[in-house]
Amino acid sequence: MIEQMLAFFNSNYHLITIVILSIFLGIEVISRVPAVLHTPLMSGANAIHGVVIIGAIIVMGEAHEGDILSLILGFLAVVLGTLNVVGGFVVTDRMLEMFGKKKKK
Amino acid sequence: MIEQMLAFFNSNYHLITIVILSIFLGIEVISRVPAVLHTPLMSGANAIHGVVIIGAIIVMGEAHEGDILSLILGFLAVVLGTLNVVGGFVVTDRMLEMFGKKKKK
Amino acid sequence: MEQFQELLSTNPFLLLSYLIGSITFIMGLKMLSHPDTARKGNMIAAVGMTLSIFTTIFLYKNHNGEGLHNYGWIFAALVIGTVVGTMAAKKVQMTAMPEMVSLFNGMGGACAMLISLIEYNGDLAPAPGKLLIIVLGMIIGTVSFAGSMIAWGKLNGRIKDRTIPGGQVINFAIFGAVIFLSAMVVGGYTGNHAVFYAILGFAALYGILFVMPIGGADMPVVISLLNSFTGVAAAFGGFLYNNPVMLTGGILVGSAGTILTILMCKAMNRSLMNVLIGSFGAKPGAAGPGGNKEQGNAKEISLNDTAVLMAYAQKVMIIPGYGLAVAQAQHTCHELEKVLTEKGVEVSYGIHPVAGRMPGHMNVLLAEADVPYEKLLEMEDANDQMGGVNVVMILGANDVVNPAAKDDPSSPIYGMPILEVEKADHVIVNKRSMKPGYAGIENELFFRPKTSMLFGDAKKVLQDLVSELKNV
Amino acid sequence: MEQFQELLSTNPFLLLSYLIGSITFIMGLKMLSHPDTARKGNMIAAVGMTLSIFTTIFLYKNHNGEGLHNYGWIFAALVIGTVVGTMAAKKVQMTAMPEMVSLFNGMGGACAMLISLIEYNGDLAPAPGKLLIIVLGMIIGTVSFAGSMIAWGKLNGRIKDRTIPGGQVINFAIFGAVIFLSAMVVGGYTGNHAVFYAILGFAALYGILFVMPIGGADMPVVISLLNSFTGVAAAFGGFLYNNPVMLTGGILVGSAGTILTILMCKAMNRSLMNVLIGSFGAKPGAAGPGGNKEQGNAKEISLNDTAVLMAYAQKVMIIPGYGLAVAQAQHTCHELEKVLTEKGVEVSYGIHPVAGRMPGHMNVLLAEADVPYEKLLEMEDANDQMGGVNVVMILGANDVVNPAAKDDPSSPIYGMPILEVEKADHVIVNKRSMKPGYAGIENELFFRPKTSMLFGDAKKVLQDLVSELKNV
Ligand SMILES: NC(=O)c1ccc[n+]([C@@H]2O[C@H](COP(=O)([O-])OP(=O)(O)OC[C@H]3O[C@@H](n4cnc5c(N)ncnc54)[C@H](OP(=O)(O)O)[C@@H]3O)[C@@H](O)[C@H]2O)c1
Ligand SMILES: NC(=O)c1ccc[n+]([C@@H]2O[C@H](COP(=O)([O-])OP(=O)(O)OC[C@H]3O[C@@H](n4cnc5c(N)ncnc54)[C@H](OP(=O)(O)O)[C@@H]3O)[C@@H](O)[C@H]2O)c1
Repeated sequence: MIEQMLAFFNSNYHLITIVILSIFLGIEVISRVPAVLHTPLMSGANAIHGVVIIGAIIVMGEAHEGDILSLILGFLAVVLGTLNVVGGFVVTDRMLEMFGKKKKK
Repeated sequence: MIEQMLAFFNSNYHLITIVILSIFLGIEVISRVPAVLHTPLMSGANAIHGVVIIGAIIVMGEAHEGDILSLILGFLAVVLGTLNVVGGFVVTDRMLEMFGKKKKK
Repeated sequence: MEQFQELLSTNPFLLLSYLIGSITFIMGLKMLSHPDTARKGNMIAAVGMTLSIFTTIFLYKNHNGEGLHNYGWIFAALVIGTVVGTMAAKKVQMTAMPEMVSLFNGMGGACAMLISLIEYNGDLAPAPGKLLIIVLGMIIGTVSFAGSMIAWGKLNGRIKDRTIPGGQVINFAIFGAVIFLSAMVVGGYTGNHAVFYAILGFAALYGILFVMPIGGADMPVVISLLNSFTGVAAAFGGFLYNNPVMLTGGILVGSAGTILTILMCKAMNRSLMNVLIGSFGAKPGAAGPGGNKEQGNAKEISLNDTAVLMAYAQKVMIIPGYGLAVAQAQHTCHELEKVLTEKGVEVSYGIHPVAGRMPGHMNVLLAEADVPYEKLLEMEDANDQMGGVNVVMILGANDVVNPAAKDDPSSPIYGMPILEVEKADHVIVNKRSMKPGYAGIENELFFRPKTSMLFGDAKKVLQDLVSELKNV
Repeated sequence: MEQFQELLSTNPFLLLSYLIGSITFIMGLKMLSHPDTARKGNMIAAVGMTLSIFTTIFLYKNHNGEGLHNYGWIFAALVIGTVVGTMAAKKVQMTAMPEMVSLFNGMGGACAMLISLIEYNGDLAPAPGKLLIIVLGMIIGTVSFAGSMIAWGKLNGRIKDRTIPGGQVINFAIFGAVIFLSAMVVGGYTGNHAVFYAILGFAALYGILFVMPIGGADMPVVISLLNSFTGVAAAFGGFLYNNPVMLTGGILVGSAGTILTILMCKAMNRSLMNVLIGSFGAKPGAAGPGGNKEQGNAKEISLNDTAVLMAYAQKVMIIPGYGLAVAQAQHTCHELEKVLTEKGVEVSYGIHPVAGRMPGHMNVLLAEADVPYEKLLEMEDANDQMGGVNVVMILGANDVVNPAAKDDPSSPIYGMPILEVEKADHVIVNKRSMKPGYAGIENELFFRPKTSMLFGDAKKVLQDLVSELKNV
């Protein structure tokens, strides 16, 4: 078990480094957000994790013609992922449009 | 030329990602430093780039017994790298000790 | 496990577009956290996302050098998602936006869940490392999906808050079951597919029971937390396909989302634990009785007197709160402001950052009624100007003007910054009863000498006030 | 180029220690930028570094599975470096610390340079990618080394500022030569080793000529810039050995150092370009004559009058500046403070963040003289308290009290925050002449009605003042 974990660690070392750097970066980058922007920031971040759609596209695009189950599930996954991405960005933009008016200071 | 560059990009892709994340992180992490800490921060950062000593150790440790030039240059490199690391951290600590007195607020 | 080591593709342009995608996500999040650049930040992230999606479709090749197929299905799905997503996002009312975010977040979670399902079906004997990632991605995606749906239902009122007796214990047991079954599957102790689907079922149940007891008013915090869950689920997808943009995007949202959740709690002076265990938000009923404990006599004021007082004031400040949103009285409030302005009264709004039930709620609410933004004062500015104000009109706000936050170290909201209305000459409070607000605690302000109460539903009272004022 | 793809080692513990090393560097830098955690941050980074070094020595294995040898040499070098480095760092005077930092930075640059040299010698036909990295690492390391040595020489006065006519053009030409020769070597157009060494020579020359014309007072900025160069050089080493801790450590310093350089320039209200081209710092001579242009009459005050004024004041604020450091009068200054305190005068120091020639210079200087830290006021606090001060005593400060920074938009220092001494009742300025300070510009303050000049070397004047005061 431990051996497997170490092997996993080794073979994914660079990815793990990327994960750790990204964690720090995620924290640093938003740590001074004012309270008014909490909702749009949440919404914008929500749209960004829609990047999971790329996985859905790959799954869908690699499914065999005959594999109806995969095709249907993959189709659903792409639709849902697109909803997340597109809806997320659009709704964030609308929020910020409203808030934006308040800005000028 | 361009082909070589693309190949290089491909084979070092994860490292390049790490570089880019580190660039952002370096910027974010220190961007609110107050002016009084400029000198110690510079000095601490100076100690950190002494990590180059690891390269020197590897070079030195892999040099062939007979390769006097490499041994001498490697030896010099390790000495200089150690100076950078040790001197850097110690001098930073001394600076901060002085400044530290000023802190309490 | 060797496939993890390989690069996901050898096409440098695809890799480059992923790198650009990651950079736009970082910049997008950074810009989203500054008021001046937020909108641009959102755009930039959207551009990076679009780029990553299209390069994936056209440039991705698997280990055998084959590109993607099923283009018809893919584009059909993209078009459907885009059309529905855009319409939903465009049509939604400002006040229903947190619901919408929750819904979209659930979609992302479901997408991650489906990917894991398909991968599990497609590869009947995956390496343990890959299986671990598939299982973890599915669990987190499912929890996020199920939880988001409950949060959505709560926010639009379809699902009521209910505390199940012993809920914590049940949740804990389910969580244990999920872990145990996953260890069995990943460790290779069972090859039975039913166990895998049992994990799915338990994870869904966990998501539901996790969100169920939390007070509806705490949903923004919960959504933010589930949002970071979905980020982590996306990152597992990144591991699965060795895909750097999924990885960085997912992790960035995972960590930024966690910090944001904590910041949100801080802004309302609560801890995350507090929110999750539901220590004060969850029991509006329990807090009710406190309202009957009289601490002196609250002074009432008549509509007529209020109208006179306001008409002859030089400066009036309106403090909107959750009650104004509940009463949907923002338009009537704007009306009042216009009538007063015509009479030569200088009117401004004092906006507390966590008034209402989502951050920025009041900004959004008043923007909807076309209140000019120069009139909205942020808390600090409002407090600075409070000294010169003759009449403060509090419309359905309670906690955000509670002096206990400043004076009473034993109060649960002690330390939260508030609007210091007592610096003004007169304070008029409109609410329907003496009941407490969100935090479920008494408000001394109502008994202070400067304060007069004007009971009634905010919309009704404002309408009457406006017609009164026209007669003054 | 294949060797780049491989992991540097298959020992997971070594990899883990590198990951921990990278994390300590990130945390270290973060903590170094907050006053309360700075010292701990430095420690943490040092611990991570130590860990990385020792795991490398014991766990590193090359592609053939061989560990390192030559342990005797390695440890001898480590011990020598540690002893010398510690001693130098412990013995150095506070005021000579920037010199020391420059020296250590140069050592790092030289180390990077040597690594490239050895790698070049060891591998006579490296792949172009590897060769590129070797050459780039060498160039940057060499520039950093040579530049740091010059900066060091300037700071300790061994090297005088001198502008070479047409220097910019020569520098540019050398830079071109470096690029051209590197392209030849890396592109494989020449296999002549002499060309490689020519690059080395030109890079050293470039480093020297780059720093030479920059004013000695600007050296902290230059050192910070060279510091970030060395970081980049270390990162090239990271590429060369596919070593993640060298990579992240180097790049973090490279980017943090660049931002720090810019922040430093901002703090003294200059642009980096401005410093590098030396637009005002470089010509103390040129600025001199400006001092003769009288704009009215500066009022002088006698030592005796100064003593009386101070002795009968309630509050005195001392504003130290570069001149106090030059005169090494910090101990006498502390003396003055003690005498005044004995007489019942309340004494404080107003510390401008960029007074002197390095950030925090005044803090360090006064700490050396054991001035109790409660008496040091940061600029904002000092300005807040200025209103109640009877006598402000300016000791060798000039630019940091120049009202042009606030009043005169055409002034080169316009916008820099200053100590607003004119809010006090009396201002006494001690300096040796009417000559301008670092920025080379007039100071209106000296001609203002509240101001009196007390000419003379700071140490001498303070000594006399102390004995005068003992007689009052
Ligand atoms: N903004 C956020 O992100 C967020 C998220 C979650 C929680 N919170 C919390 O929510 C609270 C917000 O403070 P707040 O002052 O805005 O609201 P509040 O403290 O919740 O008080 C709202 C008041 O409005 C009154 N009200 C309800 N319906 C009304 C109607 N139709 N007409 C007139 N009055 C009505 C209620 O009193 P009656 O019942 O007597 O009428 C209640 O006391 C804070 O404690 C904050 O921490 C904020
Ligand atoms: N702190 C940093 O990091 C840093 C780094 C680089 C540059 N700078 C710049 O340096 C300046 C610092 O301002 P500052 O007000 O401290 O210094 P300043 O503007 O350079 O003025 C120092 C004054 O001290 C006087 N002086 C010199 N030797 C003296 C002696 N022995 N006894 C008495 N007086 C003496 C000089 O006048 P006389 O010749 O007439 O005596 C001179 O006008 C700012 O412009 C800042 O931007 C700061």
